[in-house]
Amino acid sequence: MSDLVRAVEATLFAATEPMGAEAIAAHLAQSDASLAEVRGALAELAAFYAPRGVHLVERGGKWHFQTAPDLAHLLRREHEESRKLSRAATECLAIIAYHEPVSRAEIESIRGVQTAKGTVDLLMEAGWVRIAGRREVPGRPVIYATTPAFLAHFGLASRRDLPGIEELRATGLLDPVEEAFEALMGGDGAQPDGESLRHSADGVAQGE
Amino acid sequence: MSDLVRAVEATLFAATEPMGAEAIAAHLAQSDASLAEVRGALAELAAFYAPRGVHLVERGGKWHFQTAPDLAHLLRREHEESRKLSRAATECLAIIAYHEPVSRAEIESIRGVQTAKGTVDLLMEAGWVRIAGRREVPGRPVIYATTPAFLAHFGLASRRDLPGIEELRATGLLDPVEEAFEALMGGDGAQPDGESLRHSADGVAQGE
Amino acid sequence: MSQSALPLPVLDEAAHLFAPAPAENALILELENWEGPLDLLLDLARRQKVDLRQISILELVDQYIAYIERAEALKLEVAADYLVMAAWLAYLKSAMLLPREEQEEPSPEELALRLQLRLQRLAAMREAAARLMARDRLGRDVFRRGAPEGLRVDKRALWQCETYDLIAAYGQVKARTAPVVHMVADRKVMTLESALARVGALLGMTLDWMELSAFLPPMSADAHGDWADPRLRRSALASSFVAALELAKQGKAELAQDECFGPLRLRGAAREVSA
Repeated sequence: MSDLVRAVEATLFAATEPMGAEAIAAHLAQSDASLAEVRGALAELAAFYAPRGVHLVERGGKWHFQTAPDLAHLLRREHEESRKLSRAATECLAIIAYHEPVSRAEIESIRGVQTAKGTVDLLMEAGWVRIAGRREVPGRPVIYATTPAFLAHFGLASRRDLPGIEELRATGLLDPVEEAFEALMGGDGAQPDGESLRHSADGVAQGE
Repeated sequence: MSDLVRAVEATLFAATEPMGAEAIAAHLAQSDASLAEVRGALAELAAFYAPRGVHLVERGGKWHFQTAPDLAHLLRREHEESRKLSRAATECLAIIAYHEPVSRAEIESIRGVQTAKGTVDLLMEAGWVRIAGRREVPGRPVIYATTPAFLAHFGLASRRDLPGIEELRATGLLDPVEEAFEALMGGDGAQPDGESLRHSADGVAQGE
Repeated sequence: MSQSALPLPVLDEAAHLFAPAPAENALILELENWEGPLDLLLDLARRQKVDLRQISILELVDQYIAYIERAEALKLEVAADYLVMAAWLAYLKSAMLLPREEQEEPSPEELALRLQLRLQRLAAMREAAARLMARDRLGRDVFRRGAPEGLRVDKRALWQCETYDLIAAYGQVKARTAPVVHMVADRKVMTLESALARVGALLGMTLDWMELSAFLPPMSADAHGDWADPRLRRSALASSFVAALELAKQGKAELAQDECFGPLRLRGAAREVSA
């Protein structure tokens, strides 16, 4: 195996945080490896480890080693099970992940119930959700999006890997109610308001 | 590769501390592996990882992964940045250079100011000062001297190249600050404030 | 129970999602199990065991209203938003049962469609959440390395110091700590005693008014040439002035000054006494 592959392997083994190819290349500056070579080494290692007890995985552009999922039953009892999320929190997280970026009002309109501020705070504290700015509509509500740590925790290479997201998008289930309603009614109804219009536009943009 | 080898690999990878073969076997009790089989798996893994960037090593009967020793330099990258030596450190270094070997008490008595231990440490870290033994007086204080790196950095063939006291006096560098000021101002000025005093003293020194 | 203070559900979400529909008479009358009316409606809709796109809104409305009524009959507290929803659903049902031509805008079909779309979206997100939670999660199912060595970037200072700075610093140290006595001894002054002697002697030589400056030693005539030193001249001026004051106090001299900051003149007092 090449020196570069060994170096990338050692670097990622030693790293306490997932690293992107750029960070690895910068760290291995001495070895004069190009970004393309580092990417090649990562692909080689990922393929090599695929059948082993430890996998090299990419999550949101960053790489880390982790144990193989099929060995979960052997390893799980060693580690205390992560605290169970409330249903409100899991739904809230799913809505943010599938619709990001979304405001709290949008989350509430989907859930049909007020969402306690603490629920979003809890997701932010877990490092899965971040404030992604403000929506430029009256009131300038804060909008939320997921983080790379969210992708890493749930084993997603990117948001495209969210379970069923393509199907949900194709069936229009990620579109706001008003928009879906307009589509169903042949578009002769009232104009959707700016909020839902922009929301849906964001949804489309994120899907690219 | 066998399920047992994969399981041992994942167990040791996820472990926060080195594990003995017995502990691994106990941990993998579900897999019904005998101690001998676990030992076999460990040997197989150690041999497998030997040429890689990560090694599986045994230390006192306990096993753990570690990055390959020859790659240690990659994991501990040094980043050098230029920093200007502080006034206190410069004075301290000058005193050591002119009076070596000197103890810290002697440096302080020459400077007329207390000198933090960190200042001398910093000069040693810079590679310009070394411990030259102990003075055979009560308390046996450590004495310091300069290093060849000091001469190299300051472009001196030897310490004799440092300008002598007479030369310093000739260039005005030994003039007390007040006299230097008087000389500059022609001796008929109003009392200067501290700031201009310092300024003029610098002016004299640099005007050399 | 206020609308916003609905307690968060404690029911296991998976159990809630996939629990078999309870038998007809075994209704669970705990509204806390539902996070708001939409949640309850979704649950009731699921019990129709058909695709959400095919649900009978009329049947759903009947189930919901029956549920709320039974809860009230059992004197259970019913949150306001459940009652608002019940009232809205009752209106929707009545509108749907009315002949079409008497409809107002929006039509009950449109209202029903919106409700159906909302339920579909909530159901979709609930299912997505369940699938997300069931993934191999880091720290629960898969694990990162337990004891990584860590990558360290050691910041090493490259200390910079110029040779001139080094030498100048030593000069500063020596200058700063040079004995102060040395400086005082170096400075020539005219003492009050010598000024008294000189001014007294010169006063005796003339009876005219003379300016104080005339009593000072000459600038360069002195053998040592020291009197050219402006500092010594200032010292001489100060001492001579004090000497003049002292002589005036003793009655041996007179002082005069015509204007502020004008030249100070003095003459011997003996003349007046003798005159």
